[in-house]
Amino acid sequence: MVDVRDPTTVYTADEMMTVTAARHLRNGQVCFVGIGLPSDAANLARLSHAPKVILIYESGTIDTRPEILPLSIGDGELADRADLVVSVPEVFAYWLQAGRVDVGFLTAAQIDRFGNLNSTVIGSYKEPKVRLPGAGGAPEIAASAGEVIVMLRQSQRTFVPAVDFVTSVGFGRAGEGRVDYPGAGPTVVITDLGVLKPHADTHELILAAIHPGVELDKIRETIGWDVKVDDDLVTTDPPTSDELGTLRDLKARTAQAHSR
Amino acid sequence: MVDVRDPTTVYTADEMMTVTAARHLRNGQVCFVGIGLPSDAANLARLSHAPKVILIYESGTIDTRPEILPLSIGDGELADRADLVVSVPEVFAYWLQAGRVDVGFLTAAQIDRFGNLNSTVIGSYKEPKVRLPGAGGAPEIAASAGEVIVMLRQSQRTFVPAVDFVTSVGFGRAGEGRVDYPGAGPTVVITDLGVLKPHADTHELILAAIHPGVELDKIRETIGWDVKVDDDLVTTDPPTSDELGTLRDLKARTAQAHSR
Amino acid sequence: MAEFVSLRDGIEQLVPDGASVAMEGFTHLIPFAAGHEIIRQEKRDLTLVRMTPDVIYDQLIGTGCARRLVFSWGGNPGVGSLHRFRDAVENGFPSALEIEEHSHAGMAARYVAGASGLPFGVLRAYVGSDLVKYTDVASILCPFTGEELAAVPALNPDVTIIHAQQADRRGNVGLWGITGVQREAVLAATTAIVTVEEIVDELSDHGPNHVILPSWTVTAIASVPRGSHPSYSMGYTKRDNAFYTGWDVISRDRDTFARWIDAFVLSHNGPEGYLAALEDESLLDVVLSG
Amino acid sequence: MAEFVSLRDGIEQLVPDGASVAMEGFTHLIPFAAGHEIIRQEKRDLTLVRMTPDVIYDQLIGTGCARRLVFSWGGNPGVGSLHRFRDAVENGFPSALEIEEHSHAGMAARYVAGASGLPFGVLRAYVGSDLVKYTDVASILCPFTGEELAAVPALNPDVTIIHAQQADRRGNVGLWGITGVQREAVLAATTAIVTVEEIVDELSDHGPNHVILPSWTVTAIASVPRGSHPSYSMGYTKRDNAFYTGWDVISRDRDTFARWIDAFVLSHNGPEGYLAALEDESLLDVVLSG
Repeated sequence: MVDVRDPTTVYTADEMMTVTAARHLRNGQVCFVGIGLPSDAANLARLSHAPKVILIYESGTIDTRPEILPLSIGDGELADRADLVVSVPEVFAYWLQAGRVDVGFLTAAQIDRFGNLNSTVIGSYKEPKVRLPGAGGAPEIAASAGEVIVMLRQSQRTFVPAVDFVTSVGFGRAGEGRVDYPGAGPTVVITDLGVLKPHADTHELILAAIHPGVELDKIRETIGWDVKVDDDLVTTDPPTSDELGTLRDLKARTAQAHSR
Repeated sequence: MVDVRDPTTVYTADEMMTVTAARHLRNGQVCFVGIGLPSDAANLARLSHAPKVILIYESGTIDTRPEILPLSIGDGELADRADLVVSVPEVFAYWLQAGRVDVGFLTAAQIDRFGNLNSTVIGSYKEPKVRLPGAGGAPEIAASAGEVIVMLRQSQRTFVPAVDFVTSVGFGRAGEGRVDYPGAGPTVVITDLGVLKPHADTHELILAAIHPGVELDKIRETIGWDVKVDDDLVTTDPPTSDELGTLRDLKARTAQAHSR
Repeated sequence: MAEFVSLRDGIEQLVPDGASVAMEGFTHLIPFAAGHEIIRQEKRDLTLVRMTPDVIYDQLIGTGCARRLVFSWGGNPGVGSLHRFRDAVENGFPSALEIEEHSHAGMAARYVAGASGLPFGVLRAYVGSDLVKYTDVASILCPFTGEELAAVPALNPDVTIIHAQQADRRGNVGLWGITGVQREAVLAATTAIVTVEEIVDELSDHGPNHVILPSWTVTAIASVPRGSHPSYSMGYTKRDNAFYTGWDVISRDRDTFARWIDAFVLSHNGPEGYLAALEDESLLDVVLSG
Repeated sequence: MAEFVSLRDGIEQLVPDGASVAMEGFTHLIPFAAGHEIIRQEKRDLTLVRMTPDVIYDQLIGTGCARRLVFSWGGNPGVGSLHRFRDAVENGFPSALEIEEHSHAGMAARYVAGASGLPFGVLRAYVGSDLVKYTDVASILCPFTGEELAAVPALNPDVTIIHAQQADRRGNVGLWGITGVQREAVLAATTAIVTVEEIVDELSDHGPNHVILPSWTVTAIASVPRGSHPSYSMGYTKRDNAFYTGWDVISRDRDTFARWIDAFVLSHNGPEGYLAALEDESLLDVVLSG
């Protein structure tokens, strides 16, 4: 982390992660958003460089422009500020499955070297050590969105050699690739420490970018396999003061609205 | 036809037919209605003995209570006076196919002795003598409505030994019955001259009632097969003055509204 | 995002000869003006798709725009036959017309499959009907119960054209009243053209059955007031029942029909001319007297 | 036609032990008061069905009402785990809980099939997911293209319970805002119970996404103002976010949970008592301090 006294250049790892994810969205793209970091990133993009990004939440709110961040996937704010609200069956059939979504954001409890995601269970399915919430909309986002952006903080618990359960497919357990899936799968994995991208041939996640001030050792310590590093490894541009200001304003508005 | 000078007991064959059909609807039944005689009969029932009959038109208008008769299946009147309006895919999937319709009204160009209906073509399909409008909603009404009421004026052209094309199934070409169809099929055929009902075992349409003043010879002349007569043949009760008054008021209101 | 275009440019640029074109509207909101523009531009070899080909397709068929018709009920609602449709099917005039015929439920399921990105739809339909012998329907077994059901192929028109009450300035489209299968027809198509009664600052809020199509699901929007005549646009125009009744006489005779098309459609540059011609009471007499 | 009943009578007469019960509402309009009444009446062996079992099902599972859970995402939205759900799945406390698990798209397709009177639904889903090994999904081939798709069995609950904003005096139900899968869940069920914020002379007209369920599709209606707390009823109440956050602490410990259920649900005859208890600020402190 950059440690400079100017407050607009002091930022948290989550802010770096959110800003990096936001930068991956382009104006006019249709984006299927989940709650939490993905929603923060998508709205930051909308409020900064991509005002015409189209956000869809699985509650059926289409092209919604919330003024504050939603706490749940079905906040009234999302419905009030949407161009239209459709039923849940329709959002999955007519909008996601039909291929109208360019980018899906996913997170998970575990990711493996081939971008497969687990949000179902730690341990065995029948005798779980930790029972997680489950699939939700993720398997179909993973399959049908044009591409998938994964956001996940790095740790030995989250970046594992093999996930305990494939909830949402990346490139398959053996990295066999995307056979018969409409979408391209995870094109980028954005973490609190850097950015990984799948290798074009092997589909293995390779470190493509490292956030400013992060040591390579830290990356290796928090990934459960021997991660390869791209020859052209770059350092992520730190958040601009505009990006940070917009994100912090949004968070402050949100906190204020929810404290009422 | 009864020829009495009191205008409320002088009526047309169509009026007798409409009144008879209306009497077959019971309060609270859900009825899928087509334009023309079925719509006249269903609305007469609603305005007389069955005020809580629930009328659905295939344009998606559900529980509609038109003040005047619609000229098309999608008149604004039907939408304005409906409890709800749904899309066309929904009216067929969630309402008709799901078994929510008690009674379907059908008419056709031809009917055979086993209640099969043709509204597709006279002559061969590939080289038609007369190309008719086609199926519309009829095949699924015939299959899925709890029962079907057929309304059709009798003639050698309409009551034929075998229909040129089975658009909507009754009891099958050979009278084999209702295998695998959710609904009971045509339970009654109401004509300008009488009422036919399928025999419980043979499924052949049998004359069950004759309208007042109609000769049996006239029935036989206008049916293209050797029609059997029920041992308990009854004579239809003539329209009451209430029934006639309500029907004529409805028709007059309709004519006036459409002349504007 | 939808582009705002003139009706002429929209049809010229987005409806190529040979395309499959669905023009939907269930009695209500039928895109007649767009149909007339297709006739004016003499489009050819179209596959016309529509649940209820009524007078609009009678006109397109009678002027030779269609090679093929995909439909489920082809009549003049409340009046009787479509004579130009019949003449094409029965006599091959003005040219042979291939037909592919379904039931309403089958067509609706086909559009739903198309809008959902599925290759087929499933329904309980066509049982015992001779239609199965002549149309594209397959049987499919439920993998759980073994029940046999009908499968129909998805319908994904090259172009869907609808008429709606409103578009806002961002290109979002709003329609209400009887909404038929229009949402599905637009979402199933590669290209969608919408003619509207009015372009407004904000779409009206017209209750439960109000369909909204976001701008990014629509290709082009043209402002065409009264563009659904003789059908209607709830809240804007009434159905012209007399026109539908009168069409029976106009369309019954090939020459009368040709004179009508000439006088009401071909003689004008666009919808304004058609609407003006309707006001000229002597014009129809001239057409009818030959 | 729907009958107007008290919440107590509705649950007593229409929700038998052993029934499959779907309580739907996607974040919005969750029928909490009806869930509490099921807890009070100590219903047992229920198959609970719900796309997003959140705090309401945590409460039903924690009090031993459920034998089985059919679901697609079981978490405390925006907060984390459902601890009673986890305790049942991980430790069989208070009793073993069978689970049948789908994706959201799969559950939605199952409800749609159920509402449509079809035995199964088709979707492009579950590809590459381990879920297929543990749940009721089959593969099906498109008879036209040969493409392989997923088939899921129809979902037809014995009883569906929803909360809506309004019913009119004829028993028609109106809800708006985020409407989730409620229309399908009601139409798929044998019996439908609706709790409403308000009984009105005429349903409000709340725009495009307003769902209307006609009286004859509903079995019983009970007036239960604020019956969705801590979820919300758009136009009537706000979501109680603090409650959801606080639930994490309450539900984490078996005894604390039991004290909360006792103090907030079992000690009261109905929803009025629950709402009054929420106003008593000392009560939660007593529950938490044990």
